[in-house]
Amino acid sequence: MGDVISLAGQNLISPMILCFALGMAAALARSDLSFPEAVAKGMSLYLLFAIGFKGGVGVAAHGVDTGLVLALGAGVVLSAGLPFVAFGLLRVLTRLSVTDRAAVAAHYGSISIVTFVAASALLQGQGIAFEGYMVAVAAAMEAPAILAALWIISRAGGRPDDSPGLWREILLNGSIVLLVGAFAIGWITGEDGLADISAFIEAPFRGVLCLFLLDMGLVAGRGLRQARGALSAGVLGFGVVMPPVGAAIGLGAGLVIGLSPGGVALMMVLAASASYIAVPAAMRVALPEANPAVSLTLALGVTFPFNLTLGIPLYLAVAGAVAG
Amino acid sequence: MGDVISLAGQNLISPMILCFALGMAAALARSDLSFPEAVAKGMSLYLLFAIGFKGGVGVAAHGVDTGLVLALGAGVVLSAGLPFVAFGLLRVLTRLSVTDRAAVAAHYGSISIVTFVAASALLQGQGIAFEGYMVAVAAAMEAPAILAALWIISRAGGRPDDSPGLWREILLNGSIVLLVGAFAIGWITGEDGLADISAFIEAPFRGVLCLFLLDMGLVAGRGLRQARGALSAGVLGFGVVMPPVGAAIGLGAGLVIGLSPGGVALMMVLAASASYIAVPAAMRVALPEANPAVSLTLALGVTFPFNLTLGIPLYLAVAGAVAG
Amino acid sequence: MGDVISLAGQNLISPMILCFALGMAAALARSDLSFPEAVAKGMSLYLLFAIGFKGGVGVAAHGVDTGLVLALGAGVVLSAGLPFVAFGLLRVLTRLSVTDRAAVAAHYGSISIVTFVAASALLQGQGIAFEGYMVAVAAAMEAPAILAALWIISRAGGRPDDSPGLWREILLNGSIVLLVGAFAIGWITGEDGLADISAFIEAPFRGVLCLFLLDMGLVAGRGLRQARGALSAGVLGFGVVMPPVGAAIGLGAGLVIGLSPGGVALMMVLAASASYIAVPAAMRVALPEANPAVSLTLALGVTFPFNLTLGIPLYLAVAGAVAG
Amino acid sequence: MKMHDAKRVEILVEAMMETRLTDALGRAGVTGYTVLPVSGGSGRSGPWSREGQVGRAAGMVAVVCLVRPDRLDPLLEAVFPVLDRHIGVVSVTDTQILRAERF
Amino acid sequence: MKMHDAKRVEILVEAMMETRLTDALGRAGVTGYTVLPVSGGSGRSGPWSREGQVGRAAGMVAVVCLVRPDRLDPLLEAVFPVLDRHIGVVSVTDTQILRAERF
Amino acid sequence: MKMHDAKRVEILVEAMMETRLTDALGRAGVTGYTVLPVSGGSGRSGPWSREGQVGRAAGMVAVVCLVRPDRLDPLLEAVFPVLDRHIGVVSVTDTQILRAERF
Ligand SMILES: Nc1ncnc2c1ncn2[C@@H]1O[C@H](COP(=O)(O)O)[C@@H](O)[C@H]1O
Ligand SMILES: Nc1ncnc2c1ncn2[C@@H]1O[C@H](COP(=O)(O)O)[C@@H](O)[C@H]1O
Ligand SMILES: Nc1ncnc2c1ncn2[C@@H]1O[C@H](COP(=O)(O)O)[C@@H](O)[C@H]1O
Ligand code: NA
Ligand code: NA
Ligand code: NA
Repeated sequence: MGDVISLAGQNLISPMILCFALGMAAALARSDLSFPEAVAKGMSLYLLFAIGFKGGVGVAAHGVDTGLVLALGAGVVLSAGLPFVAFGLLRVLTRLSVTDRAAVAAHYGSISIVTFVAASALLQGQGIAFEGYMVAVAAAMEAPAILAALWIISRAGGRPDDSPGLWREILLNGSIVLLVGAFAIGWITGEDGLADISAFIEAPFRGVLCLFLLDMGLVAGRGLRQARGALSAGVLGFGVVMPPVGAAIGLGAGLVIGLSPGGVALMMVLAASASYIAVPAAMRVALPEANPAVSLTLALGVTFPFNLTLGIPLYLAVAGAVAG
Repeated sequence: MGDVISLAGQNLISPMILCFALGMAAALARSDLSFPEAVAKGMSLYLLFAIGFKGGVGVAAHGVDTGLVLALGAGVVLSAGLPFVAFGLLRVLTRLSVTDRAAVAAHYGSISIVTFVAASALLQGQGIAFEGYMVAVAAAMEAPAILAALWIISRAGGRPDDSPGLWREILLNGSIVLLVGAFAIGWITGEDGLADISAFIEAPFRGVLCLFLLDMGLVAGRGLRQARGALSAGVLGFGVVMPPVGAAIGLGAGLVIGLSPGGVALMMVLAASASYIAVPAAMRVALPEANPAVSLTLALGVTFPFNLTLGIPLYLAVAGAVAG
Repeated sequence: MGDVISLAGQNLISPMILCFALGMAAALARSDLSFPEAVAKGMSLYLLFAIGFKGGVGVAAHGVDTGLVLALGAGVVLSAGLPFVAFGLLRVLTRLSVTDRAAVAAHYGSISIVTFVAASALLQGQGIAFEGYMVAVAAAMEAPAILAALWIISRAGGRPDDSPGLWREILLNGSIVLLVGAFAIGWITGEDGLADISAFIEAPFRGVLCLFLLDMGLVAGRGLRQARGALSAGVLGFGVVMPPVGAAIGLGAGLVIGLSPGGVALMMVLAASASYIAVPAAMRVALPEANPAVSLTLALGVTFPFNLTLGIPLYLAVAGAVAG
Repeated sequence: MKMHDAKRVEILVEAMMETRLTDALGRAGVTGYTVLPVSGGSGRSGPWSREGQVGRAAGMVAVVCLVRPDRLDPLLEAVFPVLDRHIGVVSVTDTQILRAERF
Repeated sequence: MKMHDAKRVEILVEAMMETRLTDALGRAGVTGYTVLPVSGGSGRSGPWSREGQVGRAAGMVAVVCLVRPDRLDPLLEAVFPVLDRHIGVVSVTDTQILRAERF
Repeated sequence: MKMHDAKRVEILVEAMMETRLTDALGRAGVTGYTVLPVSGGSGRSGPWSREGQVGRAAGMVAVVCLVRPDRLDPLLEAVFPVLDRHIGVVSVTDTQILRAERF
């Protein structure tokens, strides 16, 4: 227990977390500090490319076994199943409409790649190994949650727009393509490829992550400021209750398929995190009546900071204790 | 004396200065070379973050003493006092209106963070130590000059717009918040934090600074080209006379509070430099009748290049001789 | 022969080529993966600055001899002569109008700096030396081809817009000014200058190049998708026939002036490559009736990938065999 | 100079719907349009800004079409189903154009 | 398709005044507006461009409001004091909108 | 509020021609104009987008000029030769402006 607290404490005063806090504080104080959209996108492309590539190199180094297939399968099942858990929990905790509940559920079944990146940076900082293919699991978990939410809403009499164009958009959305593509390139080129470009994708990685988290803090803080009122206590409560629930389910899945302690921790992180890029965009097309302010503010303004500060160290400690 | 000249000579053929010169030459020759606004802002965010962070780490390493408080106080006094000197000098040298004189005076009381960055890069290149908290002094010197200028203009019968909103804007403007925030993060996380991200904020720093100076050369050159005519000989003269005057006053302040030779040099640089980001924006709001072409072209097109090429080596040499 | 194939094979599975392929595949599959314009421009400014600077440092290190002057002269002659070859070849292979043929010919007389950068990265990876001034030759080869094409079109009764403004624009276009300026700065500051900023312009270089090629793949793929139909089989054929023809002529030029094997290879690459930045812009002004989709898609969608994958290893092998 | 009557249709639509909108325009035979970026705004669902954003969920674009008056109705009929359930504002202004042969 | 009369108000204003302007719009009950970026221009104070700029002093934005005709006067009255001493150009154009229930 | 008749001239022109166009405007005595970025579009020569582009060959800008009605003809006459052989669309809309003394 003392370990959890000290790990959480250390985590809280890392440059990454402090950068996020700085951004959030600046936005709440209405500072005009901001990153241009193009710079934010550029950093995000860099992070996706680097994390995908390094994941692929990891697979090239340690070979691929049935673990990869099992983990992908577990990820898909989690992503498709968690929305039902979230949808139920939302009914208990909030008065949101069915449409809004389905939209929020899709966000929580899916994953936040930056939470994943922050967690793997923490693991690396502590010298804890994990399976390189977990980044592919992350990619596989983006879409099934959307399918699940659309199924939920259809059954409830809703009328989602699920034209074929939507599916191409979801499966070929930029972040999935870049993540999976970089993973494949890392896998193909292996250690040689990494040696070629490691001064670009490894050395500055944590620094770029800090600046990106600063930007995310700014956007999250601005969202919270503008959405005050739209979020009831029940909705806010869901934002901190759902992550540990998801993590517990992710823990089970990780143990069942026999991941390493680091891998189990990352599976917990994926299950606990909520999408704030791919799913919001898909929901605007498929469920335009859902209020984007609710799900986006919840995912980015409540769950993301919760995971970043308390969640990740907690999941790490639990994974270490249970799977270690 | 020979030393000053050789130092200035070395400085003049450094990549930094040559990049600025390239940008200025390209703009004057009407080349279409240009940096996208987002890239320029991205580089500026990077530089502010890096310089603030490293300053904070410096304070964490060497501890904090009364020196910090004294230096902050000296900075505030300089920033509030220099506008009066500038205002007087402008009356002697130019025929500018009272409003324009007050606006220019605000720019010269405040500071240019890139001049500060260039000077500290030069100090580091020469192995001269300086107080890490000088970056906090730079931040503290941004705003008082604006207050002084508004006081001047009010007393002269002017009608500045000094609504409370303005003050929040000035004190929480993006560059101050980022600089001070990064400083605080560097201070809190110390050497460990620096080790975490030094490959991002230290290794590429000078290279990014070169490209940023290239961009500044482009903007300064374009400003000079477009403002030809708006600047009389007297105004141009002020642009090169005021920096050494400010530096001399900064020298006195630095000696009185007992800074190291490197710290004295930086105090001189701060006093000698003129704001071209925060103050111009504040003046558009508070003194809309002031002609922005005059003060901005003067600060960026005359004083900035003067300090970059001749001023900084001169201040360094003087500080070394007097405080060394 | 086996060597050529193994070199080409190695090249094909390098991160650089795979990134380009990823971009092209994503665009053809209509993924929404994209780089903001500002990020693409930022990467291009970085690459031009770095390659120019390193070229200048190379000249500073090895001194300058008549070789530089000869190579510049050869470059100018090639750039002015190749459009005639291309124009003739287009008459045989395609049914394009005279205007379109002249426009395409201008692209192929001029050069693609990214092809040059990719080739020099490959040379460096193999430890093959080359003359630093080749980057100046690249710059010198941008403009003469435009002059040649305008001469062709005038003789054919066309009416190009060759106002003096056009010439300033062509000679002072941003990429030439940056390349030549950075080359000059590298030359002036030499190894000391490089040491100052090598962590910025050398270490991350290949990684940035990978991301830039990914973006180029996206743009090239989108162009191919949108221009299907505009390109006949003959036009496509020209896109893969002209590069080896140009390379053969470049080989002759390189041998005559006595370049090193690495220098000969780069001269071949320059002759084989086609401009997709400077010349398209100049053609819009000077020959507005030419269809930009034809020449741009050909240069970026056909010739660029051909050179990147097969051309460069081939030219390298030939240069090694003949000049080695 | 000879001018011709035309309509300037300005469609403010959420960014995610841009491709669907331009596809619908294409199907309605409107091949001429220009897309302008939008940096922020405010509506019944509150204010928003693109600053620092990575995702495309919050954000709009402005699509401007100049059309001959007789082409207006097919255009609006094509556009309407796309916007129906989505955020979007359509305005139509009388204008005059040079070089009408292009439209 | 059923269209409704409206006014398209286009306010070109220096970037530093954007928040003050939109706050004033909000106080006047105008919650619908869209902000477009501006990359350069020229006026009595000479030409300017955003290229390579870091500071916000030189630069403008375009704020477009579609309003019902009867809301025009309160809007202009709210906007005027903000622009009074500042760089800004206001134009009002007759237009027609779809879905007027939104305005 | 007192409004004055004016013309809103919107010129969509390929980016390479921007300087030539604004120079021509200047020579015709039109010193007030504002340039808006354009992110994509479509015309007879097919669709295009600025995304990921480095070169300036594919791309347009929108130049907006507000002028007094009597200044319209000289403006159009100055603009026409620049656009003649180039991609460009010009529309002129009746509008009303505040603070006409500025124009
Ligand atoms: N009256 C209006 N004038 C201009 N833009 C508007 C107007 N109403 C809405 N918008 C734009 O449409 C977006 C969504 O509007 P709404 O659906 O009302 O939240 C806003 O954020 C604005 O960008
Ligand atoms: N007549 C006009 N038409 C369009 N934009 C204008 C006009 N006059 C001024 N502007 C814009 O307002 C800015 C400031 O104008 P000024 O205050 O006249 O220098 C200019 O740089 C333009 O961006
Ligand atoms: N009717 C139109 N309405 C708006 N923009 C247009 C129109 N026609 C052409 N454009 C713009 O002008 C560009 C070139 O048109 P074009 O010369 O027809 O290929 C297009 O890509 C659009 O950006
Ligand atoms: Na999840
Ligand atoms: Na100062
Ligand atoms: Na060539």
